[in-house]
Amino acid sequence: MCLAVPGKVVKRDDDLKATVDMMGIERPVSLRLVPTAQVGDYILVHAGFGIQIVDEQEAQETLELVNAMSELVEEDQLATNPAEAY
Amino acid sequence: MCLAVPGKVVKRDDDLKATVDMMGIERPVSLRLVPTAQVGDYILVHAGFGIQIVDEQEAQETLELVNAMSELVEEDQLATNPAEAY
Amino acid sequence: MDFSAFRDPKLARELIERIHELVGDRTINLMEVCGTHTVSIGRYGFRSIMPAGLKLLSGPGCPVCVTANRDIDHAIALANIDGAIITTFGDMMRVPGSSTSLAAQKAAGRDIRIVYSPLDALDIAEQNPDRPVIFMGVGFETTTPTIAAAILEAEARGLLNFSVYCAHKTTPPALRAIANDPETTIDGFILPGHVATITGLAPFSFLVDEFNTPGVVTGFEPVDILQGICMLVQIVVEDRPAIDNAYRRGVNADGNPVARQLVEQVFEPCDTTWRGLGPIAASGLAIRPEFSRFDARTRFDVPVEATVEPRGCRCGDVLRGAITPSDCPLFGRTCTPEHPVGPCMVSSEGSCAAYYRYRN
Amino acid sequence: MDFSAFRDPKLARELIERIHELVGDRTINLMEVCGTHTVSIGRYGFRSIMPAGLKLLSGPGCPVCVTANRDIDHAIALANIDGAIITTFGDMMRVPGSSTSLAAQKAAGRDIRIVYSPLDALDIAEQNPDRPVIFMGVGFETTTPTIAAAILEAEARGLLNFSVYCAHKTTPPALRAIANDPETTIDGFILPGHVATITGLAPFSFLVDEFNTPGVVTGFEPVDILQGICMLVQIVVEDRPAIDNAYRRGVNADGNPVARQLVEQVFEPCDTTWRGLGPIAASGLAIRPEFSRFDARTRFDVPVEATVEPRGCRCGDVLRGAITPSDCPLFGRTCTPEHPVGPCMVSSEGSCAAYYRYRN
Amino acid sequence: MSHSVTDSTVLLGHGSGGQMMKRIIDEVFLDAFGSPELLEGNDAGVATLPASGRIAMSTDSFVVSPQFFPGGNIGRLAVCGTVNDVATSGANVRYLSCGFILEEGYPMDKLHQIVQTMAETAHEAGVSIITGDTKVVERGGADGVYINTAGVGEVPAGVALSGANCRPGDVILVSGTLGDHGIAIMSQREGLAFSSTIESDAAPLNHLIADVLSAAPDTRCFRDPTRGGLASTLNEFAQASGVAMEVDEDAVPVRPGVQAACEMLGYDVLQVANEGKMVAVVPAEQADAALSAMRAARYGENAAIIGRVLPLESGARPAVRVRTGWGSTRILDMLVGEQLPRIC
Amino acid sequence: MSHSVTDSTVLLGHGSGGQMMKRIIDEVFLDAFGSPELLEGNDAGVATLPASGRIAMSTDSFVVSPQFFPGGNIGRLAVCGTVNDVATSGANVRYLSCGFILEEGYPMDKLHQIVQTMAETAHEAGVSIITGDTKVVERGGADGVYINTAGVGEVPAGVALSGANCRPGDVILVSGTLGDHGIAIMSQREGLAFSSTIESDAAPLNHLIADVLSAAPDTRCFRDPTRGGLASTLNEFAQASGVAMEVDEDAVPVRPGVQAACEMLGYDVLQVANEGKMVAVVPAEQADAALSAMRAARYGENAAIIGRVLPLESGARPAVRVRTGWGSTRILDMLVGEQLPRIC
Ligand code: SF4
Ligand code: SF4
Ligand SMILES: [Mg+2]
Ligand SMILES: [Mg+2]
Ligand SMILES: [Mg+2]
Ligand SMILES: [Mg+2]
Ligand SMILES: [Mg+2]
Ligand SMILES: [Mg+2]
Ligand SMILES: [Mg+2]
Ligand SMILES: [Mg+2]
Ligand SMILES: [Mg+2]
Ligand SMILES: [Mg+2]
Repeated sequence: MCLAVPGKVVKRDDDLKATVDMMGIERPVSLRLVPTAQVGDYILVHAGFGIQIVDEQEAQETLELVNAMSELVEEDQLATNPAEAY
Repeated sequence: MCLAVPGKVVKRDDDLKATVDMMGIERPVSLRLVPTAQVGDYILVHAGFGIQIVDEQEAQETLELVNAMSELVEEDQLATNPAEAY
Repeated sequence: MDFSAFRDPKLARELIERIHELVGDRTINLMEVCGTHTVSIGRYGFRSIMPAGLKLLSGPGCPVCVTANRDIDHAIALANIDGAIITTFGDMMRVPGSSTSLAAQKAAGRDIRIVYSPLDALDIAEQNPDRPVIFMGVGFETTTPTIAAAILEAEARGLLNFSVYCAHKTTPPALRAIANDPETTIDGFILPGHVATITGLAPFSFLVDEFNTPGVVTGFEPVDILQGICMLVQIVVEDRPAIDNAYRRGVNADGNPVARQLVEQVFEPCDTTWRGLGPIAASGLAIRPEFSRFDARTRFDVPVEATVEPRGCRCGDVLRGAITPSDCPLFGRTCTPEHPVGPCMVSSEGSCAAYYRYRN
Repeated sequence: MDFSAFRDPKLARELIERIHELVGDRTINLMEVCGTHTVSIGRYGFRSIMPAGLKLLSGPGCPVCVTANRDIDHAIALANIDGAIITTFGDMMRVPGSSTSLAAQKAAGRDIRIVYSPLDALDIAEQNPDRPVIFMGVGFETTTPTIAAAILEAEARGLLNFSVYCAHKTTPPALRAIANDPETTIDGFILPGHVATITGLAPFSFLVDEFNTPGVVTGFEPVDILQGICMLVQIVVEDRPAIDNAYRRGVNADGNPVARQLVEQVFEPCDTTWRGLGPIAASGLAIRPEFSRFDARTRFDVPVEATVEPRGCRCGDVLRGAITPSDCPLFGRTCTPEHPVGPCMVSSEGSCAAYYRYRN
Repeated sequence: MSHSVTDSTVLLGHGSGGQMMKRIIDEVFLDAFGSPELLEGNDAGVATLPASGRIAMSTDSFVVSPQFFPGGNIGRLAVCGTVNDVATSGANVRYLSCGFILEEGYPMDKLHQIVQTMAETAHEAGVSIITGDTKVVERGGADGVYINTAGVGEVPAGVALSGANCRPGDVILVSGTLGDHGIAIMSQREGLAFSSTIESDAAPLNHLIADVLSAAPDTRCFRDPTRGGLASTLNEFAQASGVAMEVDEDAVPVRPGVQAACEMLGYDVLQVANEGKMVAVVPAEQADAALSAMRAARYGENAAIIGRVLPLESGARPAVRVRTGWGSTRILDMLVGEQLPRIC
Repeated sequence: MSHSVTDSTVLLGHGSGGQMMKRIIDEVFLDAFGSPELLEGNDAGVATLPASGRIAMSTDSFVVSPQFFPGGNIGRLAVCGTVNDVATSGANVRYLSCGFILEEGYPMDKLHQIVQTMAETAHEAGVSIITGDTKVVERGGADGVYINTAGVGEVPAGVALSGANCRPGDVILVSGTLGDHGIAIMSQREGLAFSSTIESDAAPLNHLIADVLSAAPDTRCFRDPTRGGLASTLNEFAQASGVAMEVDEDAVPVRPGVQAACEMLGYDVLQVANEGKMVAVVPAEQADAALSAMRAARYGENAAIIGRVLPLESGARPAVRVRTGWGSTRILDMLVGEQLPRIC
């Protein structure tokens, strides 16, 4: 219900107004809901507002987890009956 | 400075509103300035108002006068030196 | 009734011949006061066919031509009121003020609408109750009764968003100024038929009484105009100054008293400035204080730009009959209907425009 | 940082394989609560590639779909206020009310403008100080903080011509209604990532506590969604109900307290009616009386037409997960995106529209 | 419910390149125009053109307001206008393109009527509409419907008509009464409205032209006196050919109602627009043949010889003069600015 | 004084058929376009067309707002759009007509720029503008400038391209990245504005088409995926040919900024408009040749093979499917209604 896309804060002023770069497109975004966001941070942008600072650490860990899962798949593929792997 | 064209009153109501036919085109015209104009009368129309009832008798007489002038011309033409006719 | 006899080419030809006879080798200067006469004379090509000695000068009877630059600038300033609807006769649209025109303002987004009648402006006011609807009032005695009637009707209909910017003028004071002008010699005036329809003949008798100059009230069909010229030439030739009437079907001696009464009720005389003639006492009409709610001049306080007169334009001299348009050094060169320098070139009734359009 | 790994087809393929392994021959019903998940699942074609036993049901997370017909009619009535400018997200434009839509009203001459942000509506209000500018407020927890911030900014900027028609709703009460529904059996919820961005995880724990039903908060990239499904299936299969988070980079356990505080300041909970689910206590948000000057509901008294529900439309059943769109007898026959019968077919996030658009 | 919303008026979606656009094309345009080239559904219509090696092409956009007026609608104008322009070259007019710009909210039934009229008029003229385009603009971005048409025809070998061909001694003809279209439109204008029996003259004149050309094979040029009226057409001819022209005012056919409206509004009827009239310049010795052919053709019953081409006096600039019934002359210039009513 | 008024903006008089119109035509249009046909000043341009016996004709109206946007202006679109449409038939595009609808008050210098761009683009494409028309509408009757162009070309013997020609086994190509034009325009819209380096791709592709046709002579059809984007083009082809089509999503070239804007606004890039791209369907055995020709041509450097034509399963309706990188598929429909941003 709530389209939000990540973008990088490339400029901010004291007024909580920022410019955010979303993969090459720039738009003014309000930091009213993420007042601690700094230049260089990625934030989730929804309807012209940042709604959360993206946690890059967590992003990394998620990808590692997913990679682990896929390794699981590869291991499972060695098993003769994948449906019984669990 | 004041374009006005003759038209025939083809309809009028108590409100001094009339419909006037100007050689086949019809337009609403106010009779506020010519309150005695009746259906069948010709009036001079300027900027949506009748400004005078045309005197058909006078029109006739004017044309007769002009015709008289032209007859004068024709008579004059018989004269050898028109510039001296007066 | 059939008025087509007033266009009969045969009658016209005979009258032309008669005028030639009457004028002979004489030099006679006539002035047609009315702009509609100027246009008609051009359109009928009469100048190309008149005797060499008969000069038809154009007078001050184009209402937008004699409107002072300042008034035009004021009208344009009113057009800039936020939300206003300006209503105007077509004639006013392209007239340049000091730096712009109503047409250009319309192109720039102002709501400016051409109407055929001031009553159409009332209907617009009724349909747009939340917006000021301002009518640009220019014109002479023929038009002022219609404006007076519109103001009275606005009052009756409760259309308080309607108002009039009033730049109306009366004819006789201008004629007096011209008759007084040492630079112009007019042997007779072709008097404005539809002005006389309202005023009757009396207001013109001063021409004879004070200046010994005759005048003939004239209609607008070819035969009317030729007859008027013919009568006037005859008076001049016979040297028996009088005010005569060649337009009896549309003008009676007393004019239209009903119309004059309405004008009297709504307007009062005021001093006003004529382009070319300068300020003339009691030559304008102002809306009476009782009707000031319909007076756009007092109702809206708008900034009017500093007036800049068109450089080199001799409209003033043209309007006084001191020169003919083609005597103006700009005529047909830098000043054309497409690129008008003065209002006399832009108004369709302007002498310069009529001379240019129908040049023979 | 580069987020493209979340779209890596290889990772996606492996997760799909893993889901197949986990589901095996089981029958598992998951509901994606969020309309953006519905759209993404359709767009990524995931239904065409899931195990036969895994059913992905669409939930009540399309804001315009769950907006009661009466609210839409009210919004349209506001659009008819003379001089008003209606601002709205694109989603609302084509949604049919009882007899018309905002798009049709715009075509009929109303001033209705699409904005990307409520802040854009404030700018419009600033540029049009004499006209009421009304923002059509629909949406869930993700959107309400932006509306609250806009109202506070309107107050700070003195934009008193700005107001909001508020039809906002909160997610957990609807989930509770669905979990309570005897007609639907949901084994786990794919929880809305960007709602949780604001709310954190706590508001969803009742699902486990009261209904023993697990949920996984999920992001929106292909890998995110597949990972969420994978985690949820694993929980279901292992039968250890919990609320887990597959979208840790965008959702922390406590959500966004700054945003929640703004919502608290401007809005208060109210009872509201959901299409399909009926009235649910304390499931809506109303503008607090202190801010009533920004509340279009109280500020404008407009006549709202009698509500007519679309005949034969089973949106309500779709929104509860009782049927899938293709079970509706009108789906794809008389009801298509071009000729929508219900809002679920017209909103781009509507389940019926997403099913139709991406039908596999 | 939304059926009626979608179908009764034009919406932005009808121009968006998607399904709604496909539907309006199928149901409104293809249905009425239905040429095989159009039905192919490609981006360009491909059609045969007997190989003379020369084509004539013309275009006009039609923005008339109101779209429906006494004697026709914008659709009839849109076909006639371009057919007539192409035909003035002497070409055999064959194919039209047609581009619509629609304002959202425009009533679909009126669009249907307009399109139907176009189809009928094209049929009457014997031309095919082989390609088209539809755009929808936001409310306030157009005044209902604008239509552009472009037309193509093949020019027979040996035919080379041009406004530059007029020679002193040539005779000027007009195919009927002047000013009807302009006055019919004017009668509908807010603030100026009047009622009359004047109808627009919009008509396809390609057959009339063909008839004149075969009766008067040395015809110099044709032109339809549309915006700017006869005044613009003759001034263009005079300038292109470096000649003077003279029109006998009394010979110009004008309906009394048109004359009356022009007097009321202060217009010169010679500057008023026509949409179903043709001006032709022919050598004097073929003038009678041309006149007879015009009068015998549909839409030519009121044709008249109205003037002549004169040599340019040395040093003079090309000009058009009008000669009155009493022997005077005046210059007939092109309209300056827009045509404005003159009242005071 | 009134000089500047008259010359700096467009006024109603510029469209009235009189002297002001003559001036705008002479000074703005003839000056820039200056083809001999146009300079003749007749109502129709007469031009030669080597006698193949078949012509292709197409028209489009251009109503883009704003008129100036990153990468071009409405004038470039107006030439490219029609050149490309005519070229899709395989025709040698030769002549354009051009009709302007101007809103009074439009700045004259912007009009000059637009016209200049048209002249340059026509020159680049190797086509002549041989006839034109100018209308001026009242303020509020248009959004600045609308342009219609119609184009004509001769179709070489033996060439018969059509969207109905696609056969199972054929290969689908696109000449470059998708969505650039639509997103460049969108970036300028009130309420949605964003800044990016995305520029409109407007370009004349007639030479590219000629190159592909000579490298892959059995090409089935071309079409420029304008409004409605690739989705409309392929659905039109599938329906006309009675086939299914499949697109590999990962093979479709899309610029990152375009992708980002689509995500922000909730658009499907496959439904976004292009103005300088060409879709071609070619037999599999000529696909590599076609691709090489595209890539070697100007504006074709990012060309790619993006999918294939499939037989229609019995009972199924023509449809287009997109295959994702993980092997799933979805239906790609034509846009429904106008393209609206999706936010909540
Ligand atoms: S010709 Fe032009 S400049 Fe000269 S007086 Fe007339 S309006 Fe003024
Ligand atoms: S398919 Fe249409 S009618 Fe059926 S539930 Fe969905 S929106 Fe309602
Ligand atoms: Mg043309
Ligand atoms: Mg034409
Ligand atoms: Mg098109
Ligand atoms: Mg409009
Ligand atoms: Mg023409
Ligand atoms: Mg086209
Ligand atoms: Mg096209
Ligand atoms: Mg034209
Ligand atoms: Mg506009
Ligand atoms: Mg195309």
